[in-house]
Amino acid sequence: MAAPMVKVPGQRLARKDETTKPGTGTYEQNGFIYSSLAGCVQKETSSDGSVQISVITDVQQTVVPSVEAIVTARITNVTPRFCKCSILTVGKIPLKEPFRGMIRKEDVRATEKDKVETYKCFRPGDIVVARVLSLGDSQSYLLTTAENELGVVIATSEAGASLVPISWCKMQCPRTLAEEFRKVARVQQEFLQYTDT
Amino acid sequence: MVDVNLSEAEKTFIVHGIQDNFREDGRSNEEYRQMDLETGLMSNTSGSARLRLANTEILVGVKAELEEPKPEKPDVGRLEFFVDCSANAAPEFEGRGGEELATEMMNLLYRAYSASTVLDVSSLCLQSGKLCWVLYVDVLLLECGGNLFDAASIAVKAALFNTKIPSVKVRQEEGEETELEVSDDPYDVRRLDVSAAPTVLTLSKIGHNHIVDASQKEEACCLARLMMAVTASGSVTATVKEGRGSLDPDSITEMMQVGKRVGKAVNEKLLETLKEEEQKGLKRKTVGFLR
Amino acid sequence: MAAHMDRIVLPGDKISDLKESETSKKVVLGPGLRTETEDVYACKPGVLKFKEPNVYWIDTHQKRYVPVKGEHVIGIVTQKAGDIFRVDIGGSDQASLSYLSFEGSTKRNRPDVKVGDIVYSRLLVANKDMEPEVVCIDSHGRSSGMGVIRSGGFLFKTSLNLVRKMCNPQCVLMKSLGNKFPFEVMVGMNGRIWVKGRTNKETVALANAVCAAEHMTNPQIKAMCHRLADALAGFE
Amino acid sequence: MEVMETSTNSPCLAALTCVLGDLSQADGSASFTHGNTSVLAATYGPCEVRMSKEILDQATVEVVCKPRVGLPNCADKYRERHIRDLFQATILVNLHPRSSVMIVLQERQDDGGLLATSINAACLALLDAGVSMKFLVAAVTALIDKDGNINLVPEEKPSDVEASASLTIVFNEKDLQVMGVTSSGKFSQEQYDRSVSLCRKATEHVFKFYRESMERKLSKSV
Amino acid sequence: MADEVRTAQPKEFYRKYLEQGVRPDNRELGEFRPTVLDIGSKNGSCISTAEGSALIRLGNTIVICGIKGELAEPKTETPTEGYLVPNVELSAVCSPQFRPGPPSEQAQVLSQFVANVLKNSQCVELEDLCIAPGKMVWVLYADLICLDYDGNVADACVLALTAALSNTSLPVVRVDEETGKTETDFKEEKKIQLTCTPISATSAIFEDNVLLVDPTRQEEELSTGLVTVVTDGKNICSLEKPGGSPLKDQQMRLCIERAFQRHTEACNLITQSQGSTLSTLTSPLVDR
Amino acid sequence: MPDTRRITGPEETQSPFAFCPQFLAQSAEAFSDGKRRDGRKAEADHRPVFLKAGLISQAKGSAFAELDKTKVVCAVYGPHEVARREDFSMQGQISCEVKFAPFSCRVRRQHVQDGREKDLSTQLLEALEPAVRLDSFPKSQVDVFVTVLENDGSALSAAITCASLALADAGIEMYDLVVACTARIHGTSILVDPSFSEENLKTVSGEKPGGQVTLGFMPSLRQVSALCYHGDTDLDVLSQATQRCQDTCHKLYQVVQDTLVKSVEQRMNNS
Repeated sequence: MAAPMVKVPGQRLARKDETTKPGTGTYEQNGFIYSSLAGCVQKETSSDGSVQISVITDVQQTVVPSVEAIVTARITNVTPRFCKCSILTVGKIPLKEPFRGMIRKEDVRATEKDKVETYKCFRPGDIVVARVLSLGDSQSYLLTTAENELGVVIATSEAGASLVPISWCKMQCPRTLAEEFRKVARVQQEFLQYTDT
Repeated sequence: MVDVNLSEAEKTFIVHGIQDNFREDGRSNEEYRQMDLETGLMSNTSGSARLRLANTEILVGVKAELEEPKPEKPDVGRLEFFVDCSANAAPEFEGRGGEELATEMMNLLYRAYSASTVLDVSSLCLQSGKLCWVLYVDVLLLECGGNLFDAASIAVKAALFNTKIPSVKVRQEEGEETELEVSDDPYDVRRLDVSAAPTVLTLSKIGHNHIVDASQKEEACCLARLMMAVTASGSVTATVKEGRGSLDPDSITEMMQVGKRVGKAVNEKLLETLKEEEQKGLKRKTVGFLR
Repeated sequence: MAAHMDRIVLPGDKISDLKESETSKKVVLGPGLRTETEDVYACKPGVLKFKEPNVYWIDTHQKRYVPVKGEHVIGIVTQKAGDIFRVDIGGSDQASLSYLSFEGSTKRNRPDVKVGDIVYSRLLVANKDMEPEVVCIDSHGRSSGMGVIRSGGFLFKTSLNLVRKMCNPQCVLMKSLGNKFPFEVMVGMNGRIWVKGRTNKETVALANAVCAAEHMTNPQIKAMCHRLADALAGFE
Repeated sequence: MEVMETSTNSPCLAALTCVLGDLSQADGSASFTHGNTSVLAATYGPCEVRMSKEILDQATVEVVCKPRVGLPNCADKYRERHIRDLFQATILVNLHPRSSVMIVLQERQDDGGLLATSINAACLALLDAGVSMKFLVAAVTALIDKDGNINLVPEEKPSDVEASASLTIVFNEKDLQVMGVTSSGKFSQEQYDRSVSLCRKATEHVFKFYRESMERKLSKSV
Repeated sequence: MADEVRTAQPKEFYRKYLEQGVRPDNRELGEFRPTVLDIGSKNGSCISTAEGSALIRLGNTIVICGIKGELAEPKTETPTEGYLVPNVELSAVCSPQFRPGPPSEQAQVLSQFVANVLKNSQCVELEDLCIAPGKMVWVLYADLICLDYDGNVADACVLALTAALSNTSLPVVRVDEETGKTETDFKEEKKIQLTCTPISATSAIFEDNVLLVDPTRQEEELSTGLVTVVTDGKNICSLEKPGGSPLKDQQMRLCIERAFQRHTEACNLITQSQGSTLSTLTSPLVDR
Repeated sequence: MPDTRRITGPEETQSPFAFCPQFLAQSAEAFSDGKRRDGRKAEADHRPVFLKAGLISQAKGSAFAELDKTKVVCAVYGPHEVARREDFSMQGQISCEVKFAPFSCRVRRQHVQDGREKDLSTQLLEALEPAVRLDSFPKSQVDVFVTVLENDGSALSAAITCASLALADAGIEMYDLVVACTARIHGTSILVDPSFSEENLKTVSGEKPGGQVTLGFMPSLRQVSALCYHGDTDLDVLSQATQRCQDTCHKLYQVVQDTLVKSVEQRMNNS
């Protein structure tokens, strides 16, 4: 395709009919599809032949934690009933200003929900991967780590070294060999090389 | 404005009513609600007025003070507006809640009275650069029943009409000491000529039509409003579009025509009632807040 | 070694020549001492104390309590939030006290605790990352003296050193006051002491005696108690 | 509540006096006088911290400087920042995360060297409160007059030669390195080096004074 | 992946770079960021409504300084001295950490720092600002507004202020004694003479031993201390090290040397852009 | 109450312009020998517009607008959390703040936000709100901060155009760009994009004092998002002026779009 055409908000892209549907970064008004972002136009032809037009911006993603999105967050404070955290990235996109999130005790793990000790799962300063459960209340988003792939990814031990996961619920400090309890995320293979720096 | 939460069904009911020019309280799109006005009911002000437009209640007091004019406009007096949304009008006005609405109202009043031909402020100046009259206009919002801007502007105009400024003679001795002599005779006063003063007319766009004097419910289902300050002679001294929605250009010109027409009518009716109330003189008893 | 002991140290002083115990070649460092690249520094001002075989610590004069696991403290209930009470124990955070951690309390029969009550309890969870948690039952579920203090008496705040001094077995304060007149006392490691004498006058006298004993040696304490007993008897 | 006097054996360092622990409500307090400059310092901590100022892995150090008369202005804010950054690096802040150590300094009289006196008063108050610190810090102010000779402020006999520059330098006790500097007026690099060495020697007296006051206070309660 | 590490563990990310003595934006430890200065076209300053103005872009940090002159009575105890009132405004435009409203603590500290530099360096003789002793003197309001906060705003402010003062010209004001009437004449303009040009150089201390000159915002956040040295070429006007990790004496000497080097660099920058005919304000604001 | 958070000078100071005779007597006529005071020929001539997007590294989106001597900088932050907000709403929020630099006008302005700046902030919010898709960032807020570096007339319209460019540069979803234009009605002539001296023309005695209208326009949707006017004129002159503003907005729209396209392309090939 020629150099991707750059569109700006308000520019008309195409006439809306059954074959062409508006994708992300566009909106539809009285019969026409208009661009709502400044970026390049992308046309994907989906299976049933209909073309989906969307405008993608290269770097300036406006992203807000949406339901079911995977987020990386840092645990800020731990109480017996919930842990407060600040969401640093949504999916792959780092946020310029963190959002406040909360993981309730019953959303920490899927098994034996009521016997969860939040101190044995998270410590302030841990970096966790979690999924957005709901938009929560006006104060914070509601997150959950009740899946094997979710939980603590990076944690620093008392001695200051970064902990190495040894089981789903324990991590070990390479320097003092002390073990600490954490709800560990089962990280897929390709990520492992980076976590054990 | 203080919006009352309406369900979608109520909103569509109101919109359809307006489409066939017959609103829920029986008025047509360009009709005002019952309004009663009273002036001169507060003794410690130079002029005052109370206006009740259906259940919107506004009290305006004007105090005339002798002060130094502003350095960049030395030979002109001036008007200072201040709007206060008291908490008994609506719970969210408590503390700083009402400040945003108050600043909006103040800005509109400053805009409306900014032109020099609206109110002859040069006559308010006694000694250029040294001494002039400053009229402090305080608007107090006592109850919100929708259409606050119109009610406020009408009450301000009535209060200015009712303002009595004691006449002051300035004697300039050889030494630069200026001698001020304020007459205490209650009848030796000067009145302001408010014939060219504007009143604000709010046109709320609901669906494809626009209505005048929207009640609180109608305001809740309107996305954009056009506020125009119109004088008795039909000239426009300020217009502001307010609200989250946008308007298309031709409907703006249409709304301006309607605004001018209705605005002139409101002004004439207001001047009539003010003059009529003036004739009654002291015999009329002031109803005040008893009703 | 003796010159080493009971010497006053300030933060930043290096503590050399530590005596390791013969058996385990390790030195136990108590509060106030810190290791940095394998030499030991003091980080609190106070008196360096040593206990056989290899325990060193610094006894600091401090008013502000830092929660330590297992210590008995006297707390004041400030708030009732859901199924936990907020208890002020004089530290930087308010401790949480679950309604289940009272003797004989179950989901249905909840303990009668109101805001403002004084609670004698033990610290279950206390470290710098976590919110402190206190309980009023010991490991067997019995209160063993802990719980809400209901019967009057007088609560006052002192420095942490005085409390440690009173709990020290060699201190004669408790014994000498004890054989003068009967009283009840509860000592919280967070610097709060609760005393109750037979009459209010005795309770006040007790409180003053405890506060005065802070900077006294044992003989002075005995003399003070005699004077106190005569003064009380004389007034009767 | 004893008063500590020290002899003025150092070349021209004015008399230092200090009363420890005379504020009953504060966790630690010190009313410190150096020559005619006197500051009352009180410390609270580690205590509750406001959500907005909370740091999740260390304690927040807050400093409030109250001038003798009038409202605190930019100069007081500037002093507050100097003292806060100094004690943020001195106090072992990661022992009490998510809490705050609060230092309040009330200026009682200023005859030159107010910042140095405030720092010394704050350090004494922290010692009185028993807050854990890496090392002690002491500050001295040096005055450089026109023809380049340097004397320490506040001197006992205030010389009438008008000073062209002044330097307040803070040293730590462990390795007597420069912890903080603030200056006013112009001076050359050579004058700076001389003032550093002079101040370094003077701070030894201040550290000795710290030791004496603490010994005085602790000796009673053994 | 680099982004994730940079946001999650910034310190380790930096330590890896500093081990090789280079910084993520590949500058050496002692190298300043590219600096662009606009003192405006020859006749007027870049802000025509101000008596003197300058805009500086230090890497990504942008500071604009405008100087406005007003008239007032002098203090009774110094009848022949005018006023020089600097103020730094860290507005909400420059960074998400500043909210609109009264100046933040950092803005007050910067304002006091700039005021100290002006007082210590005496670069403007307050006596030059006198119109009629005892009756009327000039008040020079120097307002510095930070438009982009990417670290080291102190150096940017001092350089912007010095550049703006170097091209400030005040109209001639005459007060005739008898009538006491004052009259300003805008055709004749009188430039202010600067006795010296104070220039500042700030270094950040990283992990107690590495000194990074002209730190960016992230380097400032990760640093454990800051040292700011202001010189006027010969002497040191101000030496500020507000707490933070201790500094060995020869490290301090290194900072002072760097300040003197920076002074010569900055002076030619000012003389170069003095006569520049950059018509619009755009170029420094624009070329990234 | 003395402002203790800033370095303060003497209490009351006068501007040197107060003592300069020729500035006090503002002239009345708009046209001198066929040209407008700053050399523009026709009434409908707009000053050369220079726009630049993405110049502030810290901001999510930013823009700089220069109308000959009027210079405006805008920064957009967010969408981020709303600090204290009780009501939970699926709609995002915008908050705007316009600030004049103290050195931006001939007479020095105060640091504290005065009535005029509050008025401009509300008008900027009115202009932007209809154009932004508020449902694309539920429960959060976008902040738009505008600083006027130099004010040589029609500061509000420069602020609105610059702010909408900054919002687009920030990647915030918008229905359309907002372009604004100001017109000064002086007697019978309508001066588009008036300069500072044209804004304060003295009224010719006897004539109507004219007025000033600012129009915020969304050209591709042909919708008016903001309209504010003050003065004293008849209705038909006012609607003529509004129409003149609308035509200028269409011309300006092209310039804004090209700037945005250029900045997106530049960012694409160097990232």
